[in-house]
Parts: sequence; C-alpha cells; structure tokens
Amino acid sequence: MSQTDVYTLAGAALFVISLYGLITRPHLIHKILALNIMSGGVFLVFVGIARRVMTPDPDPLPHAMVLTGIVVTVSSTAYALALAKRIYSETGAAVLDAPDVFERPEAGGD
Amino acid sequence: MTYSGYLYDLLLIGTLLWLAVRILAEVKLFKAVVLFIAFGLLMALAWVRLAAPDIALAEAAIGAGITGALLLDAVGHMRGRAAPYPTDEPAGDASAVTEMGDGRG
Amino acid sequence: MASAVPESPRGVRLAAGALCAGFGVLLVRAVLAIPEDHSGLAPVVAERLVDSGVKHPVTAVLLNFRSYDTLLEIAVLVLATIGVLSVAGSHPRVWAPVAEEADPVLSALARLLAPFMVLASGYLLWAGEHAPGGAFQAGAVLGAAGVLLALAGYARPAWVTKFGLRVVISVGFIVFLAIAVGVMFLGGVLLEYPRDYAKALVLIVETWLTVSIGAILVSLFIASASPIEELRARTGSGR
Amino acid sequence: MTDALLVHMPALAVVVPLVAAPIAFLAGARWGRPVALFATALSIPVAFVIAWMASTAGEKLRYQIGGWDAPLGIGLVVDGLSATMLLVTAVVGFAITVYSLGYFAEQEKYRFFWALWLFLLASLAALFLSADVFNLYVGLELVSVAAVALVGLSGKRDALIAAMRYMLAAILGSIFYLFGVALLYGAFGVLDLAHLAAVLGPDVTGQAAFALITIGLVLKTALFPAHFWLPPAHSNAPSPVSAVLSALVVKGSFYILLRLWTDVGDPSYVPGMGTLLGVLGATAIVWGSIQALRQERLKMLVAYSTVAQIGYLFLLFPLVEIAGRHVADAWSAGVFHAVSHALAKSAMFLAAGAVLSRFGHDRIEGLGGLSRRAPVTMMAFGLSGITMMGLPPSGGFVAKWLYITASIESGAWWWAVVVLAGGLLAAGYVARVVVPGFAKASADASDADVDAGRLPKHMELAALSLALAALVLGVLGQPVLDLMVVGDPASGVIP
Repeated sequence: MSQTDVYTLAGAALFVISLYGLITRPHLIHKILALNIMSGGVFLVFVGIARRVMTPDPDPLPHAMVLTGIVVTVSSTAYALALAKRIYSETGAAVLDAPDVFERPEAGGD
Repeated sequence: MTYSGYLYDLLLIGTLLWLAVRILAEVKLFKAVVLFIAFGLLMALAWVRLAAPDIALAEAAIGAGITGALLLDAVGHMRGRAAPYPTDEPAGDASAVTEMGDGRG
Repeated sequence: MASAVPESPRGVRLAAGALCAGFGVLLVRAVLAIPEDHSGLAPVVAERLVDSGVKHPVTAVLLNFRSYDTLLEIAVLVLATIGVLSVAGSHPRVWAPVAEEADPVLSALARLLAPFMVLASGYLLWAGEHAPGGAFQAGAVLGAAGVLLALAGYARPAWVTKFGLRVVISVGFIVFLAIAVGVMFLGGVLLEYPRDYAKALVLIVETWLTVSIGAILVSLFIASASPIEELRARTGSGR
Repeated sequence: MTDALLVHMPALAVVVPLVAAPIAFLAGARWGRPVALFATALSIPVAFVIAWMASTAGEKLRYQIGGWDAPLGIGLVVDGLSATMLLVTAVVGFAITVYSLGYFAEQEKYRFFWALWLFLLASLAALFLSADVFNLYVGLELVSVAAVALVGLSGKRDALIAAMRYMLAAILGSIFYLFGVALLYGAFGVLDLAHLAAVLGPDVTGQAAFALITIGLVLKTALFPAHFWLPPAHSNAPSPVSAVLSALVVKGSFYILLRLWTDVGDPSYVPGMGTLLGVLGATAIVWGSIQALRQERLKMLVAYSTVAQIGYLFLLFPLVEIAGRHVADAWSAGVFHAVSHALAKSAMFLAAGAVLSRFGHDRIEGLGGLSRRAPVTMMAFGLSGITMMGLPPSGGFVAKWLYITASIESGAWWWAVVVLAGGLLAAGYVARVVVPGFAKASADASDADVDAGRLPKHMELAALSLALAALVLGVLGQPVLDLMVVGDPASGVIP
C-alpha cells in the first residue's frame, strides 16, 4: 500500500466517521464539527491524489482546489456558527428539534 | 519511502482518526473544540508529509486558528447564556456547559 | 457514558451505522481503484507556468489559470460575512465599541506581537509569488493580529463605522472583480491578464485580498454576536 | 464593436449581478433597491441575446475565462439548456425583484436583502453557465450560502431553525459532491465537462464519483426522501425568498444532475441509477401531494407541492435510460417541466405572500372571500394552479403530455400512471385553496377591513404575470422546446 493509498483511505475513514457523528449527534456544535472533519477527509483524498505526480512537486491543481475548499468551508462554518448562536439565544438550546417548532399557529414566514 | 516515514504516517493517521472519534463522542463541548483544534494542527502535519506546504499554512491559520477561535466563541456564548452562574466564570470546567446547552428533555 | 446530551434513538444509530458501513465499503473500493499513473493536469500547468506571471504553481493556478474559482470563492467569503452580519444584526451590541479598558499583560503582548504579525503577513504575501504562501495565509495572519488587538482591548479605530466596515469587507472582492472586468476593455476576455502585466495584476489582487480577508476574519470574530467583555471573560484575560 | 460585445455576453450574465451585489451591500437598504432593479432588468436582455446566440449557432458555444483553454482553464458553456435556464432565471428574478420592492419595507432587519439577493442571482447564473465540475462546486456553495442567509433573514425562531436545517443539508450535499469531484479528477485527470465526457469509461472510481455527486445533489434538490429540510425552509422564508427557492434554487442542483447524467455520461453509466431516481421521483410525487393535501397553512401546502413537483423532474432519468433521448423525448419533458414549474411556483409563493400580507395569516380555513378582497392575487394563484395540475393550455400540460407520450412509446406505461395520478392529487390540493377562496367571506371578515391591508399593485401584478407566463408557455412553448435542445446535450462532443 502506497503513501497515497494510506492517506486517501484515511480521508475516506474520516468521511464515514463524521457522517455517523453528523447523523447521530443532536447538538449543533457537534454537527458543525462533524461537517468540518468530513471536509478534511475529502481534502486528504484530493491531496493524496496529487501525490501521484512528483516532478519534483505534487500536482498543483488538487492543492489549489483544497485551498479554495478550506476558505469555502471556513466561510460556511462561520455562518453556521452565527446561526447556531442566534438559535441558542432564541430557544435556549442549540439543537434542531426544539419542541413544537413547526406546529405553532403564527409560524407563517414573511 | 522509508520504513520510519511509513510508521510516522500510520501513527499520524491513527491519531487523526482517534481524535475524530473523540471529538464527536465528547460530551463536553469545550473539550471537543479543543480536540478539534488539535486535530487541525495534526492535519497541518499531514499536509507537510504530503508535500503540501501551502495547505499546511492555510490549515494551521484558517482551519485550526480561525475556525477554532470561532468555535470557542460559539461554545462560550452557549455556556454564557445557559449557566446559572455569572458569565465570567473561568473556562476550565465545561461540563455544566454541555449539560445546560444540550439538555433538552 | 452517561450524559445529559439526548442521544439519538437506537434505531437511528443502527440505521446510521449501517449507512456509514455501506459508504465505507463503497469509498474504500473507489479510492483503491484510483489509477496510480495518471498525471492529471500537472504537465499542462508546468508547461504554461511561464505565462502566468508567477513562479509558484499553486499560486499560478489560484490567481491566474483558475482565478475564476478564486473570484467566486471570495464571493462566498464576503457573502458568508454578510450572512453573519444579518444573523447577528438585530442584536444592538454587535456595533457596540470594543472594550474600554485593557488587560495590561495581554495588551503588552499584543503590542509586541502585532507588528511582527503584520510583517509576517507581508512576507507571506510576497513569498506567494515563488514559494508557499499567498493572500489567504497572509490574510489569516493579519486577521489573527486584529483579533489579538481586539482581545487586548484596543479600541476600534475611528474609521470602522458601519460603512467603513462594509468597505473593508468588500474591498478585496471589488478590486478583484474590477480587474477581472477591466481587462475586458483591453481586448481580453474576463480575467485575461495581459502577459506583461500579469505579475503586477496578480500582486495587486493579492494585496487587496489580504487586507479584505484580514478585515473579514476580524469582523467575523468581533461582530459575530459576542460582546467583547464576554469574550475576554471567557478567554480568562479580563480578570 | 457589436461583435466584440456579443462575445462577452456569457460573462456579462454572471458579471452584471455580481458587480451589483457588493454595490448593493455598500449602498444599504434604500439605494440597494434601484441597484437591484437595474441589474435584474439588465439581465433580461443579456439572457435573450444569449438565447439568440445559442439558437443561431446551433451548437455549444464556449467562453474560456482568462483566455486559458480547457482542460486547464475554466469555460462557460452556452447551449440550449444553459440559455433556457438563464432566461428563466432572468425573468423570474426580475419579477421577484419588482415584488420585493413592495414586500420589504425599509426595515432594519432586511437591510442586507438586496446584496444577498443579487449574490444569489449571480451564483445561479454562474452555475448554469459553468463547464467545470470544481467550479460548479464553488457555484453550489455560493447558491447555498446565499439561499440559507435569505431564509434566516427574518430572524424569527422558526425561520432560524429552518435555515439551520437547510444549511446542514446543503453543506453535507456539497461535501458529497466535492468527494465525487476528487474521485473524478483521480480517475480521469480532468475537470472540464466536455473533456470528462470524452474520457469517461466504465471505471469503479468514476461510477462511485457519479454516485456520490448524485447523493449530494439529491440532498440539495430535496428529492424524496431527502426532502426533510425543504418544507420548513420554503415556508418560513420571506415569501419572495420562498419563490426563488422553489423556482430556481432547487433547479440549480437538478441542472447539474442533468448535465452529468445526460451530457457527460448517460443514465446507464451506473446500473440501476436511472430507475432508482425515477422511483424516488414517483414516490415524491405521491408523498408530497398527500402531504400538501393535509397541510393547514397555505405556505406549507405550496412547499409540499414543490416536494411533489420536484418528483416529476426525476422521471426523466429512467425514461431517458430506457428510450434514449431521440426515441421519445422524455428529456425535453423534464426540462420543460422545470421551466413551467419555475414560473408557476414562484407565482404561487408570491400570491401566498400577498395573502399573508393581506390577511395577516395563511391558515387555509380562513381564506374565505379571498377572491373579493384580492382578486388579482386569487387569479395568480388559480392560474398557477392550472400549471400544477397539468391542465391545458398550461406549460405543465405540455410537460406531462411529453412525459406520457414518452412512457407509452417506450413501453414503460407505469410512469404515465404516476404522472396522471400526480395531476389528480394536485387538483385536490389546489382546490383546497381555490374553492374556499371563491366562497363568501367568513362572518368575522367585514367589508370594513377590506381596505385595511391593500397591497401595492406591482406586487400583485408581478405574481400574476409569472402565472400568466406559465400558462402562455403551453400555447407558445414551441420556441422554448426548440431552444433547449440546441447543442444536443446528449452528444457531449468536444467542439
């Protein structure tokens, strides 16, 4: 098994582990952490793939894509965290199923 | 690739996977976030191993640094509001945080 | 592990476990089947690197060959920042001034470190032309310096009004976009840098991006929702 | 000079709203309005010129950004499909902008609406034009963040939670998509769609990539059973936002699926995938319609109707797999359905928003007398209902007719049964609103409060004109049907 394989497999494992965490952990912070680890797993796959070329440096294209991905991830994480904090302020808990959320009569959005 | 390099890779990956499991299983949010920052720094090491210094720099600065700071801020915000004690409690024990923060019955 | 966190029901956990196991098998097979001998686009990048205006291949891809990706990525960053402002917006304390009195130790440390961080940021920006580094790393370090100063209780500069903040948040994107569109008037297509000016244009874009990224990271941190007093209390520096 | 300008039209479609967005951000709430109006009005002629370029060229046109050729550089691709989607985006975008001028009074909490809105339109244009799988990822993220931020804009508790649920689903979808992109690059070494089409082979990694990308996009398109985030998000968002989410945003991820499965590869590339998507689509039609029948609130009903109507889009895949594109045109049926649903559903949500402003609530049982109190809105709702049901002469009728012909000609008649059953169920939920709407007002609604919340005319007219457009599409649909097949998305030949 090559070094590339080791890292891409690790990326796949991180992806699966955090997918399980994302589904089963109710707290929003946990869900956001899970999504961040998950993207980390995908980035490992990208950079593992870049390692196939070493002349003398790896393929720069996956590196550029991962750098873009990191910035995109931190952007959406920042927004998700701001949303989670606001939800906490409004409901007293940072979970998705606050009781009777969608049944309240005034729930019409506008 | 040398034998010791290979061993180093496996050790690094093993630690990353273990940390990922710990982060997601951790009940105390504050601890989970600290572990996540450690995870980000180890990821930076992995990028160095994979000859990706650009990504290592970005991961350390953005992945671990900025994301970590934002997460700490969010966890602190959630404790600050739910805790029955004043908000300027030192950040040591976070168990009360998660109990209050997650505790929807 | 007994906890106050409401665990998902057993059924959900079993289903999630089965789902993830299935994905695991699929992904391991897929990843192991990736051909080892494919060189991807690396040869093309190497061949065209001389035309890009920079010597570092990753920077060449990010700011010239695929600069459109980077332009949209900055748009995501600006957009997320607007999102954060809009979510936190109705909390009046968002725009409250930064802390009045400073913690002496942190203040001294920040005063010592901040100039070095700005210097390091400048170095990373310059290094990105031929070595690892670039606008994002430089911006992140600049942002960290700003966060440190804010934590240390340095008052918000006078130009950071609501409008001023909006300007620094978007200036990197606006300059990038202006150059992207501007080159069309020189007879090129969108984002087509004339070869002789490529180096200069990439540097201009990177410099303004650094400033904006730094400002965005600071404002994400400061303006998100927590008043600075709470922040300092939490990090234990406000005693 | 004119020629030089023409060449740049694809770039302009993205650049116009993209330049307007930061200007609106800097300008603030008041000056953001004319900026948005100007930019969305300008987008309409740009989209028409692009459509004209596509149909006169008769083949795929490319615009290589930065002057770098594919596979290194990123291209914008103009063909019938992208031109059609751009046209719909421009028309719906402008109508919603006009409506929003009245809808968003200069309230402090909506001060970022115009910037977010223009970013969303820019990212949709970028998505519909992009010829590069990684660039599509960035475009998808841009669409998602803008859409989620718009959902959460009101700051109400339910809207915030709905936005969060949407955000998590959207990010998860993006990560699946990105994993697929990594595998595609690993397997084939290119990112450009046309180049991918040329080198795509039966390959385990490639098939896994297609599967992952499909899962990610199905999540973002809210195909059953991944629809869980849609009803709360679409019903709790401000109504103009609900309209754009149902009309355009879910179509964005569907569009990428279409490119991938009928342009780059074909539905038989992963065995069973076409049928699976079709079965999920059929289930969505039935399940979404039944849920719509059970809702008590108008906006929830309309949102579940979207869940059902998304199902129709996915019937395309099994039918294309069985028959191929040229035997019986299920492909055109799907795209045409996407277009007519975009027009009709945005009209429906805008009408629902008008009802909310007019009545102060959107409980279906309390809508008595709607036809007298807001006749234009009532008409907009009713006309868009005709498209939902698929009655002639609407655009929905043409789409369903094409689907039914395709399924009977290819011997897979059961899809036709689903289409017909969906139409009947839609008639049921549309009638739930229209029938009490024409009934007498309930006793407590006196004539005195008829004038209480009169709506600005341009809001009602914006809804009505979209509904009329959906209807007229059935009569004058041939040019659109001719346009969308330009460039023959099935062939995937590098020009």
